[in-house]
Amino acid sequence: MVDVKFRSRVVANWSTQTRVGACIVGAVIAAALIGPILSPWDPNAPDVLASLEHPSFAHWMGTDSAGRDVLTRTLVGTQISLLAGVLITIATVTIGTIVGSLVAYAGGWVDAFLSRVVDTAIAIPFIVVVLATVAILGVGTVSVGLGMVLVGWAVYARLARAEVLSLREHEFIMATKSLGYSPARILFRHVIPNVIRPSLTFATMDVVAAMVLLAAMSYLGFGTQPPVADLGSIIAGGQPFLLTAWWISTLPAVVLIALGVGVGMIDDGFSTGRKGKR
Amino acid sequence: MKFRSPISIAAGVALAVSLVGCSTAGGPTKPDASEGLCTSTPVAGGSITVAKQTETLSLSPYSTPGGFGDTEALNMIFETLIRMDPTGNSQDLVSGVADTWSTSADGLAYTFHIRDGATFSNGRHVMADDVKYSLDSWSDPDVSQWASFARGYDSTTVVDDSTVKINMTEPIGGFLYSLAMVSAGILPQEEAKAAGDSFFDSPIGSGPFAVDKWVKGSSISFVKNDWYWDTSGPLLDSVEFRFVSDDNNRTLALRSGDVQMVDNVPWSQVKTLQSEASLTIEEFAIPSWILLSLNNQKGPFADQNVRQALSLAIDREGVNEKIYFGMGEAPNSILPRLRLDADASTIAPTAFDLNKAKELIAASKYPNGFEATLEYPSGNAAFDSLAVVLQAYWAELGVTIELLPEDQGTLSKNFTGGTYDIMLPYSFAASDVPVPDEFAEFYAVQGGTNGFFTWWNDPEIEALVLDFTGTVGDEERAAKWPAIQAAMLEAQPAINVLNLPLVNGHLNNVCGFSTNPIGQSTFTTTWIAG
Amino acid sequence: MLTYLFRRLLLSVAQLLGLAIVVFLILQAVPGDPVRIMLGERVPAELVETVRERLGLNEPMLTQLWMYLTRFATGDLGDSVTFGQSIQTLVASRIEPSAYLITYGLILAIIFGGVLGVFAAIRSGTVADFTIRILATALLAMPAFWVGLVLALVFGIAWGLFPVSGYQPGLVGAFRTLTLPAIAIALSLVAVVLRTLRSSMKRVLDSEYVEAARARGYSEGRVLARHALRNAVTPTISIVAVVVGFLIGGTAVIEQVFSIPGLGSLLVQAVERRDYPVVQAIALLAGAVVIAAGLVADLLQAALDPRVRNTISNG
Amino acid sequence: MNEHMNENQLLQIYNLRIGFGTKLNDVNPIVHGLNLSISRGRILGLVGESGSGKSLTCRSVMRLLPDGGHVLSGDVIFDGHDVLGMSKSELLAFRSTQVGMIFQDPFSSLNPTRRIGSQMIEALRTALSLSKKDAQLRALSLLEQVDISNPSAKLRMYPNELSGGMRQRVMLAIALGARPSLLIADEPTTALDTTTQAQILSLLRRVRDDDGTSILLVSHDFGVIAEMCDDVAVMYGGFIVESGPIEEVYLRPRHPYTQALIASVPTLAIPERGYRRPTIPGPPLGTLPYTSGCPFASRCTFSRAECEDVSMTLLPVGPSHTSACPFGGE
Repeated sequence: MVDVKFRSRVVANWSTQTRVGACIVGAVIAAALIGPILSPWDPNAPDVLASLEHPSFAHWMGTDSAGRDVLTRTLVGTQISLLAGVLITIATVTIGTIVGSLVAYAGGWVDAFLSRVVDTAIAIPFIVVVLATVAILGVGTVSVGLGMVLVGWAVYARLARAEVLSLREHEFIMATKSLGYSPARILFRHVIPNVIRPSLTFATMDVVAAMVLLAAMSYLGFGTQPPVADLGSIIAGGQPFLLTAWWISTLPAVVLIALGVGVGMIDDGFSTGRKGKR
Repeated sequence: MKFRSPISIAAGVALAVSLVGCSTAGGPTKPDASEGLCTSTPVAGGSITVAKQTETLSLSPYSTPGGFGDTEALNMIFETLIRMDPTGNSQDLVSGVADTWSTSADGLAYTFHIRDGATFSNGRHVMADDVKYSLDSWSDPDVSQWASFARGYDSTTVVDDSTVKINMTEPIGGFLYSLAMVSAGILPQEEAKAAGDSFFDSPIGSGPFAVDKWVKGSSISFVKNDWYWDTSGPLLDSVEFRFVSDDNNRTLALRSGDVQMVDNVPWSQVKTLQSEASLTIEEFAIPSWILLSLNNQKGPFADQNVRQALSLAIDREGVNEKIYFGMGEAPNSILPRLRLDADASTIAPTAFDLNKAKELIAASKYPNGFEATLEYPSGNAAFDSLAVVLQAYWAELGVTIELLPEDQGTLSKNFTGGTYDIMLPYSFAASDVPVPDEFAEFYAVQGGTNGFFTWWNDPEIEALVLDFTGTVGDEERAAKWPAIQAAMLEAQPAINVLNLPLVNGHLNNVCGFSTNPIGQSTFTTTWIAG
Repeated sequence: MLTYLFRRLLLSVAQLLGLAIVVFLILQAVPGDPVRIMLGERVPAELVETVRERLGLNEPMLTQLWMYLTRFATGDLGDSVTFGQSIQTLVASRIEPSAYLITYGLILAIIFGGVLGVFAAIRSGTVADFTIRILATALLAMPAFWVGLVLALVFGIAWGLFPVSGYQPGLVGAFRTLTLPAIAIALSLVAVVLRTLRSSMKRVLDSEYVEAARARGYSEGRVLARHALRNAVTPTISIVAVVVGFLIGGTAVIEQVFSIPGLGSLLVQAVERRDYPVVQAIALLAGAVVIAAGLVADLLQAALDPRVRNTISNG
Repeated sequence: MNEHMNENQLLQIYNLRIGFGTKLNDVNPIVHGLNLSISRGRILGLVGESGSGKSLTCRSVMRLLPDGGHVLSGDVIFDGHDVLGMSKSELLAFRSTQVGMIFQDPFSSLNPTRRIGSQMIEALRTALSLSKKDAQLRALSLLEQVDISNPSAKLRMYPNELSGGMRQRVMLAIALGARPSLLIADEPTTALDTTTQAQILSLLRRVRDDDGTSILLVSHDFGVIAEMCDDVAVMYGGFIVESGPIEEVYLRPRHPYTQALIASVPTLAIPERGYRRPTIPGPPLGTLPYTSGCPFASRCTFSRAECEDVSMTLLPVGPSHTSACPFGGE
């Protein structure tokens, strides 16, 4: 009789992983949306006499240096962070994909020239652009986000271009051409939907990356737009107090990590699922 | 539920277990080890590394883009004719390169005698020609960005090798204090001329220390000037400044023993560090304050009632207690604590009086309040809190504030360009001299800095200030100043939110550390115990 | 191959020129006055004007652009307005820490990301694979300045293994002072390397030539090392090349946390001080490194994969 | 094991069950109690449509089941040795010297980043512990053996510089490197054009004729099988439904599935007007897990109620000819 060996494979069902990931992200979003409504505290109203209070029954996660309730601020910050992360990513993916597809589809000297432009854009250190938008438009999530979009699109353009080049000779594109479709129709109805797929795999993780980058910029003093704050700003704002009032940065950091893990799980599930279908 | 061990929980999310060992917070009563260690006789030798918040960018006394980081390093290297008291015990002037000096009765001439022992770190004696060269450079606007502080300086006459006479175009009351600023430090003429611009890469001065190694961006180290005239100090063989701009990192470096001393202990960590048995936290009273600038060109702030109301509506005690952890002090001036100031019993510190503030607003041209922006440096933890708190206080007056944190470049442009409404222009504001002359002129005298960019204009007070700054005798000056102090406080062109000290921390075995009255560390009496 | 290299180099020069102009234009749009920042607020406006005049900052924009381009062309970077030293000295003094930091961080990321990525690919679908990937994403989501501080607390304070701040030049000093910051950088990069390598490795492990290699009786180690890994690394190389560019300047946060005098923190300082020539110099340097990294990555891929070589010599 | 031993048989597979799954209690059986044997010097064809378990069966001989695949029970005896019980090192030696294998897609079965020569030499040195130089000489002669012209130039080439037929020859050359007694060819010509296909097949036959190598040829194309093989086993749904000498099976197919397969082989004759090549009706294979009875019943033109109870054991229907259909395709 043959002895049958099994590797321990607890997690093989990818859809389960996606589901767990979605649950984490969903729970965070739900808390972010509902929490502030239920909270008795105003996330932005300072109370200097109640600053840096330890977690207590009244303030579950304590108060920050201006006496604001950390939990409520974190929940509101989560809304802003998610919104910012998603918007930034959508903008970069959209711009990048359209430019990249157009460039590749046009071909010839347009491609040759614009590809170099894309390469040059990738070579500009992102921090220069972000610092410039901050200096021009003022400190805040919007400026940092705009700077990130101005830099980020180029990577997606490169990705889309490569994808279109490999698609251009594909039979179904040839077929649409032979049907006499207009180039715009072929591009937007047939090419881009196919191109955007690999970009989306990157994009899901980019939502988290964008939120973390926002946090880094807040640490350098460019991200905070008072009175409301995104997660990163709260973490950065609490960093000077990390040694004395740990609770300010801890919760937003945990939320950010939870979102990262959740999105990562969804992403993994997606990419595996897609691969399976091929 | 209360947590007792803040550090271990701070990192607890990631690595709680490994951190338990580092939470060394002592018991309820902390034995004052430093006193025990430092009571013995000072010993010479040893070295010390200090983590400094501000980087040294330049070692030229005439160009100090690095601000305090530059002047403090320069103060180690160069010595001025007369000095601000290096012990910080008084706001008086003491001898330096010159051991004796005299002022002519009309205030138009000063005579200095160069002390016999005054020697540059290369062993060459300080000559009158060196003094003349240095002061001429200092006062030349093409050479020195500090030339405007040499107002009234006409020329230096070399009387003999060890005597110089400074000739003035007009009497200037604070001139001796200007001479004590490090930008008027004495350079060796020949060496400086021979080396040209490169002289300032490794300058030679007659101060207590000489540059040993300058790793730009990272650290600068000094060795004792063996030729220094004062045989009682310095005691240390060498001092290293390490530039550590991150607040947490600076205190971590101290706690890990990487450095023996840090400057500018972050307010929020003072109490924690005080409770560490191995550390000593010291406060130094320096002319530093939270400068809140009001743009008097703009509608509401042209109204004195509004300006006073804004100041009265600030609960300074609350701000001090909760944001500055009790380290600050409510001011009785729009300027920081300075020499000749009237004390609190003569001029009362501004009290928190919301009702009076509301009355003032009601009596102003803006009884229903107004909208304004508050600009402040981004990335400063205390200011982040202060700004939202001010916003809340002023909301009580019907004033709606929009908060605009900004980077230094934007802040500077809006400040000097006069486009702001209300601004906290500096993370750290301090007077360059311990006397009121500098900022009294900035605010009250037209031209130059436009009322220190408040565009405030009060001819009466201007006349008083000009009279004061033109007065040479100490007693006369002391008689004139308090009235100006009171008048400026009432006019309130700008607001002093709090006077702040300089807070340093060091290991218990670092003894005899002091700063001069404007907060520059002097290491001449510092020694290492045990 | 040589013509390809030549063409790439020529293109790189054009790209750098474009980069120089773009950066110049971006900075022109930024408000703020370097002279005022350098001199401080306590000097009269007339002096500020004089200095502006002397530095040529009052010239029209195109003249300034021309001056700036010709200066760069001759290799003279000029003087920094606000740091009081020549840009050459200033930037040169900050290259070493940054170069060591980025290299060290990348090496750590590649080693850990590589080993874990391959391991996860081999054990794909297992608990180990799952744990590794979740951990990596969690690390990715941790802000570096926060991780840095925790590292400093643990390794610097609690265990006293490494200094928590500052930089010592030279290899030994750099190793001592840069270990913690390099770990902080590597932690966020590990996820990138790991995910890319894992997915390409998985694809390669599923391929027929790996099966064929196994069918020939090669040991599993040989199959991995000689047949799978080499084919799986190409996408990772491209990603690493992009990351290198991101890191220059992107290390600003870590340099700040650990007080390392690198290019990133200099760049942030220079922008705050509106010191355009310094910003331009660093931006161009970073751009040049990105372009060079791209070139090296392409050449490396060509060396590893004959198929890439074909497209290069044909394209 | 010894009860199975048969000196004439090179490879014997007894009651092999293969399943897919990730957990012990959740394994989906794919191959059900399969018996198969290959005599020395003979070519056995394994035919069936995709998903019938052909590839799993021949991979189980090499113990190269893909992730999640498990041998649930059964024995694989090669030349008297129990393959499934081999230690790791025995297994590696077995793979490198006893069996050679070539794959369906010559475009992807050679490592694209290494030269032909280096790949061949690596294989030869692993199998035969040759010196580098000897391995190179052997590689040259192997390439000649598989009709590759200018072999020394080919050794320096990368796979992407060769045509598909060339690559398959190289694969074959590598597989023959250690003169294995069994060659497993898993759909070796599917990806090639007809002319190249014929060349590769004749090469395979020559290998058997010259070296006496047994060949297990897997294909979905009965035409190829009929042309090449001495014996044939027809697989459907994880079962062998019919087996026997090729002339027996081809000329007198007894299982309805075999009949349908043979009917679908194209012929060179020009079809009459209105002729439609017969296709196998019903749902494709593998959409439902196997429960009981004949798996082909739902697609079988002769299906009847009793098909539900068929045990799928092979019943003798002629000389060495067995079929799992008790109704004989009527």
